[in-house]
Parts: sequence; structure tokens; C-alpha cells
Amino acid sequence: MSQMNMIQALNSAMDVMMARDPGVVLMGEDVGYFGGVFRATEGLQRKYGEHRVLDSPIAEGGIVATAIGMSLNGLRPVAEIQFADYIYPAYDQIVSELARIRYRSGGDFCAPVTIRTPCGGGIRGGQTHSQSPEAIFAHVSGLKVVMPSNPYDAKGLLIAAIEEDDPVIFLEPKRLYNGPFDGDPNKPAVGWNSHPRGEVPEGHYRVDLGVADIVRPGAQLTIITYGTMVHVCMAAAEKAGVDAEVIDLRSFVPLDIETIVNSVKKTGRCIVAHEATRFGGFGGEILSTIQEECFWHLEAPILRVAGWDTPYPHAFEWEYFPGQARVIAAIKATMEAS
Amino acid sequence: MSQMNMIQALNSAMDVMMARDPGVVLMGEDVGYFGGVFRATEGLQRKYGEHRVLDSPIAEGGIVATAIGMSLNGLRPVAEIQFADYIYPAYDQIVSELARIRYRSGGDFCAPVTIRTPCGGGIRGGQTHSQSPEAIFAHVSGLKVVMPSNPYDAKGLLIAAIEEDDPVIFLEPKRLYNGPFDGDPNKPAVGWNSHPRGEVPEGHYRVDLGVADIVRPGAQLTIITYGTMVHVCMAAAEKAGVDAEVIDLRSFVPLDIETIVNSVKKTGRCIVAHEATRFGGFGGEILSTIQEECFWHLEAPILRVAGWDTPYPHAFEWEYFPGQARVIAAIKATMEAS
Amino acid sequence: MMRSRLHVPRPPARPGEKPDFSYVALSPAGAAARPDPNAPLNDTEFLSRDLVRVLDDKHRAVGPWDPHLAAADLELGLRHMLLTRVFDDRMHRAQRQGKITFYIKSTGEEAVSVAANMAMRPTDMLFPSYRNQGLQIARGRNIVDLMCQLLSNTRDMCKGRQLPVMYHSVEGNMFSISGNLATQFPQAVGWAMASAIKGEDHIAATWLGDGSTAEADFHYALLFAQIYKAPVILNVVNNQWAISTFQTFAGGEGRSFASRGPGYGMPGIRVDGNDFLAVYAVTQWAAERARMGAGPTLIEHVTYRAAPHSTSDDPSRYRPKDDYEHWPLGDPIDRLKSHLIALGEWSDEREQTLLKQCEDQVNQAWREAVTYGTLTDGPQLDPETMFQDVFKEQTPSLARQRMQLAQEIKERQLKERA
Amino acid sequence: MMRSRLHVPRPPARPGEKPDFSYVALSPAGAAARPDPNAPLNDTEFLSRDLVRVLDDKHRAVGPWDPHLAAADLELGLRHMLLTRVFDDRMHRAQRQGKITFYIKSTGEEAVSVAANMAMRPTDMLFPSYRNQGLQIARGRNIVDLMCQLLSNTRDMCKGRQLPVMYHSVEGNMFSISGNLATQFPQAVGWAMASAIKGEDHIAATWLGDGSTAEADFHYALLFAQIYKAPVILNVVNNQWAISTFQTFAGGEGRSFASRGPGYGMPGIRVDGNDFLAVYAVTQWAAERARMGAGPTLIEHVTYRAAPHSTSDDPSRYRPKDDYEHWPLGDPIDRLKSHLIALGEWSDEREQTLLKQCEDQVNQAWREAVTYGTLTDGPQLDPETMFQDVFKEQTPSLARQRMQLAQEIKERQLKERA
Ligand SMILES: Cc1ncc(C[n+]2csc(CCOP(=O)(O)OP(=O)(O)O)c2C)c(N)n1
Ligand SMILES: Cc1ncc(C[n+]2csc(CCOP(=O)(O)OP(=O)(O)O)c2C)c(N)n1
Ligand SMILES: [Mg+2]
Ligand SMILES: [Mg+2]
Repeated sequence: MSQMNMIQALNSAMDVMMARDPGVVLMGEDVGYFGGVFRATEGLQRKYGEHRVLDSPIAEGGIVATAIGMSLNGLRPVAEIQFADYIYPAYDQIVSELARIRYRSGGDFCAPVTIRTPCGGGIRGGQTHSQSPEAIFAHVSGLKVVMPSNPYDAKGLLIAAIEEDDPVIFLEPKRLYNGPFDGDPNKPAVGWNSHPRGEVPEGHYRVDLGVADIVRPGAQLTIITYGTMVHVCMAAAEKAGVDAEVIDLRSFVPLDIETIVNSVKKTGRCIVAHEATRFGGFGGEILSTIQEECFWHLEAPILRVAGWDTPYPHAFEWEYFPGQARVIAAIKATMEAS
Repeated sequence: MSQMNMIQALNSAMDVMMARDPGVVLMGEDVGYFGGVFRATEGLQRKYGEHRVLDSPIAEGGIVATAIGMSLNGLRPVAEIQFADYIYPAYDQIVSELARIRYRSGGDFCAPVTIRTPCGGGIRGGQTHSQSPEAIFAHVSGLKVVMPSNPYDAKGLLIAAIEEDDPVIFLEPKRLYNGPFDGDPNKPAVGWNSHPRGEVPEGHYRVDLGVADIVRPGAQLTIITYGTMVHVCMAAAEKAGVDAEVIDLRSFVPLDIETIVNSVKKTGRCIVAHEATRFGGFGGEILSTIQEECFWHLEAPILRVAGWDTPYPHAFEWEYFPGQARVIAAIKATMEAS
Repeated sequence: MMRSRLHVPRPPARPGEKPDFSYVALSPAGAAARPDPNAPLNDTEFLSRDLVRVLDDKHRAVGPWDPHLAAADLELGLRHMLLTRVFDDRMHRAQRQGKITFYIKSTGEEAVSVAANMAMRPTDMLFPSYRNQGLQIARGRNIVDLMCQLLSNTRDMCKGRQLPVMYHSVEGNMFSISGNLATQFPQAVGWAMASAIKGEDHIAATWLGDGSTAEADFHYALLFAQIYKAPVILNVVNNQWAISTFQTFAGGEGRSFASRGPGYGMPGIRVDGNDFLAVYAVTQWAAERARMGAGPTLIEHVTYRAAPHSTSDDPSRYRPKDDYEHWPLGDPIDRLKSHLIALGEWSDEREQTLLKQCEDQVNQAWREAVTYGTLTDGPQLDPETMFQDVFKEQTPSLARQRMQLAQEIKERQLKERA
Repeated sequence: MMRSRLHVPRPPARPGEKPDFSYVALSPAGAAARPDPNAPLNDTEFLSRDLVRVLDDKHRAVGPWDPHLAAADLELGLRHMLLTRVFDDRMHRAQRQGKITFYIKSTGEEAVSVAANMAMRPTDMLFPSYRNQGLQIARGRNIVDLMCQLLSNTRDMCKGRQLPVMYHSVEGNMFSISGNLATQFPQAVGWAMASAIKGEDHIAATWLGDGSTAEADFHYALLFAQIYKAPVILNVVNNQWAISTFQTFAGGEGRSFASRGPGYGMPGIRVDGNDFLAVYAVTQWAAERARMGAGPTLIEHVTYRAAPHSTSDDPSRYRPKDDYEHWPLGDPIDRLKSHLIALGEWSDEREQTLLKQCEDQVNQAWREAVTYGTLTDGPQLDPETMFQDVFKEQTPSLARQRMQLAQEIKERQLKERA
């Protein structure tokens, strides 16, 4: 066990896997000599050589395409896309190829590629450094899609993702790299060292894909969320003074329907919260599943708390971000509904 | 008025607009001399010249990017992507540029581009000629997204789309090009000539974006659908013998929430049906909105009828396609629920 | 409207007009020099403008590119090309008879696949396009297997998921063909990079059409291949047409597709794609280059799409009916045959026997293939297989959908019985 | 692990190592010939390997590319370059002081923007990258407007939506800068195609970095521009680095970026990007070519990123600290100054006056700009503007969200007061 922030945990996951499996290679823009703009691959090129930690041209589509080719030749590439906002040039190779190779070849070929990319807001990144694109990947059959909310899960999930024989889109809430963030920009930033999930084993361990985590048990209300919003919702639940159960989804695909459904059947009230644009966001899938499975248990409409249906504006970081106030308003509305 | 199939109606819409506005230009793969693989642009290059109906290289990303550039210089490009399954190489230019230009420039620039593309299954096209990607566009703020279900709407909506100063993704259910299709592949194909919506005015008229159409009024149950599934749901409602109200959405963005909500408040029961993969599909957005707005009116869980969470397989066209049986099963379940 | 200054590249002839191939730059057979595969880029640059040809008008093999193949190899090549053509014709008919939903012929382009494969090792990995059936045949695939894919039947390697012609073979080292153009190009580069990273000397080769070079993946492939000096052969099959679109709409007007190579720093070779010996020779050159670690090669095969684009296409709508008869580079099978005859290694009897053998093989294979089912008759794939291979293990929600479908089918069958 | 055969292109020097620019191919000033802008491709191809230079070591303008600019124009160019540099330095400081969130300097690359703009018409449309502030300044933008964008304040042309430096100007014919690399390249081609379709003789010009040439949009731009002979100038600013990544990782190892041009059939020109006169001359040549309908030109500006990539970057982590001091092409401002001095058109006094003028102008502008607000102090943009311009008209659901936010803010303010 040792204290790690999320960057160190991710770095440790790649280090552990590269040591265990010579087939694991890293690639991406500035990931090699420089160690990545967020330092996630720092030191790994020095340790494993230029041939296993590749600096790539600025061509996201080419990075994913060549990663696919490498995976077909026995390697396990972990490709970093510098920001999730820049993953779209690779969308065709991800949707038409990466997600489909096993299926269209009748199971004869597979492409064990992990794509890591920083997502989400809260860092004044403006509209092209703040996006949360989980919905456009979760809808694509053949992709596994995950998002950790703390260093422990980040390392365990990344190891599990690299060990997967299916492709995994690994979304990293960049606002959480250096510490948990409860949505209040005026509070001094805190690090992970004071957080239980900042305690991370040095060696190999897995956090399996498809398993949600009940980060706060409760009986009155279920809050389903992921990424940065996990911490915002925890704080909001405290402030609202309701006995809320907070579920950290961790995986979008596979989705841990059982944990969600059991909780809502218990509480009868539910909120779904995410940073991404509300319209057509992943919240709709969660809400729909609950409505279908728990309809007769619902005592109030399930509400969605999300980013607005606009791009993420530079000047209005905290007006756009679904902070505690927006969550608390939804909690109140849900608790009062009847 | 004259009889048109959907291809003729689309062709007529472009013809009418090119005659009215010298700024309207067409571009796409095989759209010029050849008139398009589905013949939608037939005769238009001969009529308006090679400089207003451009054959394009096979580069969807380049087609959309240059269309954007043309639109910034006073033209109104209508770009055809040969199949919706091939639109992904253009996804970055659509999401990062087309959808964002007005917003990021504070309203100073805009890109009035219409992107037409055939979508959906039912033609034995296999996994790369059958996709329905509406959800990955509807989630992107800044895009308007529509899908007609008959020749009359196709022409009126396309004219309205070309006249829009916002970008429009115009999805065409290719199975409906030559006639309505009720989901039964064993019945002999019928043409549009016997269908009231095959009656199309020769001249200019608009079907405004953002207005859903109640294609079958009813009191017991609301079925919300679009594209090919409109005809499948109509037939299924008949067979099931319920007094179902069938709503043809026509537009995803803007979404006609009022029509949806009024209907469900009236019926208290609802089904959402589409061809696209169920998980993370647009059905989730419709269902969520209804659940939020009509919760207290719901007498049964809203059910989704959709394509399975797999790619669209060549051999199993009719096992994948959400045909009447799947719709009827949902209708029964919804009506019996209590 | 106002006088437009936009340039619109036209094909030389449209329906009703006289075929005109004066735009095709030709070099006499044997004229082009053969630099060392490791030569500096400047010394190979002429290859992107000349046309490498080995067979001359008298059907003799001439010049430095003559690979001096044994007669047995030439005959094998002829057999594979002929078998490919017979297969194509038979499957095209099968589509017309409604036995399969779709088909794509490679008529006139057989050498591009068959000769290239002969110049590589069976352990080299191939990333084909949908018009490279010659590769499948030259690598000795069982024709029955190919037909089962076309039929989406119970023995279909794709389990009924892909359109016809989208074959693959793990044992044959041939990657799954994609319906999305050009995607295989940078994937082949990645495969080759992995081979280099692992220190193995297997190489990769990939093919796409002239029209497909417009896609981003063509650019990514050339870029990554040259940056990391990947051991890969990048083949552009310039058959002059992309469905109805002439190759000038892919940028073939001013410069050859081969000359994209030098722009990225790699050799580009323009070769007579209907000259079996020339295709073999340039592929051998590129393979040697790749294996010695000198990096990738871009090869433009100048050929002609004699057939319709696919069974959904009617070329008479956009090009002269008799275009192919005027194609200056002839037919790859006739030319290799004439060469064998010039060598005294061939005769009409042998020709007839070979043709008969191919036809029998194909017909027999077809008779067997249909016993495994067609889309409409005979044994059928279990629809529940639809839910396999989305992931390595079926997720619970996919299993639930599988059961829902099973129920749907059960009820349908009950209804049908009633 | 096993012996890898993968080629990994390295920069010549990393931190602690001795700077080494021997890889930069230089030609003497005046050496390169100047073909007619309408010359056939073969006659211009040498330009993609040579380096067009006008200013020689004695600071004289020599050779066929000398544009013979009037002293007044040279002085104007110097003023714009100096103003750009002073502006950059001041805004960089503002970021360090926490007044703005982010900034990107163009130090050492001023000529690439300022000289190019001077060789075009104000009615020509520009599609800049984030490192072309010289274009904004040379086109006479009010510096206060630029600062208001950097401050995301009440006068921000972007209404607070974009990161700093993402300017645009409708009146100035400068398109909105994107945070996504290279997207503007094919957009400029489309703009130029429209100009040709309308029969107008406005041309377009666009800029991107060496690293950005790896993106698909670079390929699309060259391809479409050449196919339709669009009147566009495609500028690659090769400042040797893409954040920490050396230009060889974008394919600059074997061949120049300019040589991509001939591969697509268009001229590619390699120019000394720190030579004001050379940049002016090649841009003028390309503009003439475009306007006469001869088609596009690719220009590679060889320069050096003297500054960090952005205020988030620390170059000492990946390149020698003293790299820039050894850069063989010097500094564009010093070189133009020395030229003016050589012409007897400049003096230290005038230099001091000019510098003072620029500094005063920038400081005064800053004092005014902040009165319109900063992210933290002064007048603030109304958050409800966030919901404008998603569409031309606000949809009902956006209006509902706007009201929801208004409520959220009202309650926050009530709490804050309490
Ligand atoms: C990404 C993508 N865009 C468009 C298509 C539709 N399409 C299929 S084949 C074809 C023409 C390809 O021409 P070419 O690359 O020259 O190959 P050829 O058919 O001549 O062998 C097109 C446009 C596709 N399959 N994929
Ligand atoms: C599509 C995309 N990918 C990655 C990035 C992140 N990024 C911003 S600038 C940059 C380096 C660009 O280098 P270059 O093109 O040489 O331009 P320069 O900064 O040197 O002027 C990168 C990788 C981005 N903005 N957009
Ligand atoms: Mg072709
Ligand atoms: Mg650079």
C-alpha cells in the first residue's frame, strides 16, 4: 500500500502490466520521452524503451488504427488520446473496426486495445478540453466503456482493461487526477492523500469491469453517478441531509443493472447525475433501465442532473458544471415529490 | 400534386431549392454525373451544371470539411454521405466544427450545411449498410437532426433543412425509398403510389423541423417512433387491436416534447420504438423525458422496442429488425401491466 | 449563373463517346531500371512516374525486372488467376439467380492479387480489400469455405454477419475484410510495426482502390509506415474507376498515385498491373526492402475494372460499353498465357484441360456449399448465434435479449404451424 | 525483450545535450530560381527541397525572389512583428499573474504571419491556427478586442466560450480559430472552392503546424485543393516542435513537408520562415497562382518555436535550454531590422521610439480591456448568454434550462448574501 494520486495510480497500472506482459505497449501524443501532458506515462519509456512506449504523430485515427494492427499481431496496445475532445478523428476506426472485428470475423480475430483519454470539466479548459463523450461510445455494441472516480479504482480498472480481450474505452476524469473534487471551486484543493481510495497497492490487482460500487449506503434515495460527479453527489447528499445511497457506476458497458435496480427497489427514489450534456446523454439509458425494471417501486419521477445542452463554455465553468446546488435541488424535488 | 416515391421527393426538394437559390450546391460520392447510388440527385448535374453538383472524392471527412468552408463563403451545400454507416470519418468535422462554429464565434459565423444520408435496415445490407446512428448526433449540441418516414415529409423537411441557417443531419430510411414497409418481408413490396403521403406538391413547401406528426390518433396507448418503424408500428397497432396513438417524431432535434407529453398524459401508456441498437439509443432520451414530464400519468412502465445490442447481421435481417411481433409483444405487455 | 473558375476533372469518355486511354502514361517493357531495394529515395523516384513492365509485345520477359520465374510457377499463377475468374463468373451468376445477395468480381485484376501473393511468404500477413479474391485463392483456401461465406450458411466463417466477399482466414494469415473502405491500410502498418517491435521478419501487405486513397486511412498508413519504417507493402489498385467516379476525382490527374510515396519519403512504384511478371517483380523488391528493415513501399498497380463495380452496379450508365476492349494493358490472363506459349510451355489442349479443371472444381464446390444451406433453403444458422462474439463472453443483458428473441421465434413458429 | 527493428526518429538533441541543427538543409540566399507561377509542376519541384531565401548574411536582399518592397512597407512589417512580440510578452505575463487562464506565444514566428498577410488582399479569407496572432495584428485588429477575448470578458467576441487566443473577425475576414488541430485546413479549401464556383477572385489562406500535418484534415485539404484547383494557399509552419514531439514524428525526417505538395500534384515551396522578404515573396507567388486559376500551393515555413508550446508547457523537459540560440535562421525581427539598417532606413533611435510606441499601445489597451472585466473581477458576462448561439433561435428546451440556471444563480446569491 502507498499513497497515490490518480496519475500515479494509472502510471503504476501500466508499469505493472508492462513488467508482467512484454506484449503491452504504450502509444500516444507526447507519451514517450515527455511522459504525457498529464505525466501519466512518466518514466515508462526510460524503463521499457522507445519501442514499447511510442511517441505518436498527431493523428488520433492513425494511432487507433495502428494500435488495432498491433493487437492483431499479438501485442496489447494502450493508446492515450491526449484529450477526449480530440478522439473524434479516431471515431471511425473505433466504431467500424475496433468494436466490430471480433463480431464480423465470427470470433476468429480480436483486438485487445485499451484507449485511455482524459475527460470532463472543472479545469477551465473551455469547450475543447472539457467534454464527456461516454454516451457516443456506450451506444456502440462491441466496446466496453469505463470511468474511474478515484486512484484505487483507476489502477484496478486499468489493469483489468489491459487484461481484457475486448476493446476498452477508458475515460479519466481529469479534474480528479490530483485530488477529489466536491464541486465547490472556492474551497482549497485537497489531495488524494487524505482520501481512503488514495491508498493503492503497489502490485497487481483488478477492479473488474461491469461492477458498480455503492460508495455511500442509504435508504431514502438512490443517486447514480460516475467520475467527478461521484464526489459532488456525496457532498450534496451530506448537505441535503438525506439518507441517500450513492452508486459509482464505474462501468457503462457492461452495466451493473443488478446493483442499480436493487438500490432503487429499496429506496423508491432516484437521481441520475453526470457532467455530459443532458440531451441524449448516458443518463437516459440508466433512467430508462430503472423505469423499466423498477416502475412499480418508484415513488417519484427519476430526475437527471447534467451539463446543459450547450458546449462547455470557458467563462462559465461553474455555471455549466452540475455542482452541488443543482444536485441538491434535484434531491429536494425528488424527496418532496408525491 | 403528383405521385412521388421518396427518392423522387428528395430529388424534387433539391431541384426546387437549386432553382430558387443559386447558393445551393450538392456534393458527394457518385452524386454528379451518375446521380447517386440511390439516384437521389439524378438529372440535377445535367440541369444545374458540374459546378453546382460536384462529384466528390471518397473522403467523407473532406466532403463535410469543404462543405463547411463553402457555407462560410455564402453557399448552402447539401452533402450526401453514401451510407450512414460511412459517416464516421466525418464525425470530427461534424462534432468539433459544424456543430460548434456559431457558438464558438459568438454567433458571428454560421455553417448552413445539410448532410443527407441513407440509414436503417431491411435491405440485407449487413452490418455496414444498415445502421441507424441518430443517437450519436442528437447528443451533440448544435446539430439539428431529422428523419422523415414518407415522401411528403421527406421533401418538405429537406426544403426546410436547406433553408435552415443551422446545420442539419438529414437521415433517410433507405428501406422506405421505394415504398412503405410494414415490417413483413414476406408480403409483396408495395409502392408509394397507393399511400396518401406519396402525394407530393411539385413546388416549394416546408415541413418545419421540430414538429412531430400524430399519424394515428388513439386513446389507449401512445407509440412514439420514426422512420421505417412508423409503418411497422401502424401495422402492429392494427393487428394488436388497441386504440393506439402513433406519433412520428420526424425531428430528434429540436424535439417536439409537447406533442409527446400531451399524448402520454392522455393515454397513460407508452412504447418507444426504433431500429437502432437499444442500449444508449435515442429511445432512452424519449423515455426519460416522458418519465420526467408524465410520471404521475403513467399507468404502466414505458417500454422500448429496438434493434438488439449487436451489429446488424446479414443473415439475420428479420431476427434483428424490430418487426411487428416485437412491437405487438410490447403493446400487450404495456396494456396488461397494472 | 456566374462564370465558375472551379476545375472539374472529367473522364476521357462517357457513354456513347469513343474510349480514350491516351492519358495512361506507358513505358516500353524492360525500359525501367531496377535500383537496389535499399537505394536512397532519390534513386528510386523515377519509378513513381515510369511504368514497370516485363512482358513485351512479343510476350517475352525483358529487362532488369524480369524475375526469371520457373515455368511451373508461371503455370501455377495462371491456374490461380483462371480459377479466380471462373469462380467470379460462377458466383456472379449465383447472385443473378438469387442464390446470394451480392457479389463483387475482380475480372481483369487477377494478377494484382495472385502475382503479389506468390512474391511473399505464407507467413506474411495480408490485409485485403473486397476485390482481392485472388489472394484467397492463391493462398489455397478451400473454395467451399469461400462459398459458404457468400451464402451466409451454417459453415460461414463470419457466422452470417458479413455481406458476401468479406472473407478472412486466421490460418491463411488474411485479415477480415471490412465494408468500410481503406480502414485496413493503417491496420496493416500497425501489424507490421508489431512485427518489427517483436524483432520478427514477417511483413504485412495491404490493398485498396484508387478511389479509396482519398480516405484519411490512406494518409495515416503512409505517414506511420514511413515514420517507423514499418515492414509493409502498400498497394493501390488503380483500376481507373470508383463505382461511377473516375480516378481523377481521387487526385490521379496531375500525378500518379505512386508519387504520393516520395512525398512521404518512401519509394512509390507504378507497375503494369496486368503484367504478372511485373507485379511479381515489384512485390518481390518491396518485400526484400521491408524484410531488410529499409521500410515501406507504395505500389500503384495500373489496371482496369473490367467488371461492374458490384452486382448492384451498371457501368453502361457512366462509361463507354466497349471501354475495356480499348484498355492498352490488355488482360492479365491472356498475357501470361501468351508468354507461356512464347516459352513453348503451353498449348490449347493444356488450356482446355485447365479451364475444365477450374470449372469442375468450382461447380463441385458449389454443389457441396449449398448443402450447408443458403439464406433461403437448407440448414440455417441458429439466430441465437447473433448474440455471440459481440464480446468474448456474452453479457447478461445480451443473454436476456437472446432469450427474448428465442421467445419471438417460438411464437412465430407456433403461428406458422397454426 | 527481443531485438526490435522498429525505427524511432529521434531529435538531434535532448536536455543537457549540445544543440545540433545540421539536419536543416540550407541554401544560400538568392540561390533558388523563381519559376513562373503558372509553370508546370516538374519545373517547380526543386522548390520543395531548396530553401527560398532573400536576405543574405550581409542583410542585403538578393536573388530572383527579392520582392523589392518599399522601405515604408518593410517598416510597417517590422512594426507589426514587433507589436506582435510585445503583445505576446505582455499577455504571457498577464497569464503568469493569473489575469488570464492560458496563453500561446508566437515568438520567433512573427514573419510567417505578418509577411504573408502583406502579400495578400484584405478581402482574402484567412483560416489561422492558434499561433498566428501576427495575422490579427497585421490586419489592424484593435488590440483591446484581442485582449477582451483573452479575458473572456463582457466585450469578448466569443462571448466567453473559447479558450484564450481563439480569435475571429468577420470584418477582418479571419475565421474562428479552433481548438481542434488542422480542421481549418480543408475548410479553407472549401471556402476557396466556393470563391471559384462564384467566379470571384478572392483567395483563401490557411496555416497549421508541422505536427498537425499528421491529421487527416491536412490530407483532405491537399487532395480537394488539387482536384478542384482551389485558389488557396496552404501553409505549414514547421517550427520543429509539436509540444514535446520533434518534427520527425510528423514525417519530416526523410523529406520536407513541402514535398508532400508534388505528391498530390501541386507545387510545394520550402521557405526561410524567418526571412520576412522570402515569406512575402513566396506568398505573393502562390497568391498570383491562385488568382490566375492555376490552383493551390503548399508552403513550408522553416522556423523555430522560440517560446514554450503554451503557458502550460516547460520545454526544458524535452529540448536543450539554449536550443534557440543556435537556430541557424536567426530571428525574423532582428533580420528585418538589420536589413533596414543596411538600407540606411533604420536607426537605434527609431528602434527605441517604435518599441516604446508598441509597449505604450499594449499597456494602454490592457488598461482599457480590464475595465470590461476579467474572469474574476469587474463587469461579468451574463451567464444566460451561455444558451445563445447553440442554434440561431433558442429552442424551448434550452430556454427552460436557461431559466433553471437563473434560478440556481438567484438562490446562490441569496445564500451568499445571508
Ligand atoms: C468509408 C466508405 N465510404 C464509401 C463507401 C461506399 N463504396 C463502396 S466501394 C466504393 C468505391 C471504391 O472504389 P475504389 O477504391 O477505386 O475500389 P474499387 O471498387 O475500384 O476496387 C464506394 C464509394 C464505403 N464502402 N466506405
Ligand atoms: C485533434 C487534436 N489533437 C491533439 C491536440 C492537442 N495539441 C494541441 S497543440 C498540439 C501540438 C501541435 O503542434 P504543431 O502542429 O507543430 O503546432 P505548433 O504548436 O508547433 O505551432 C497538440 C498535440 C489538439 N488540440 N487537437
Ligand atoms: Mg477503383
Ligand atoms: Mg510545431
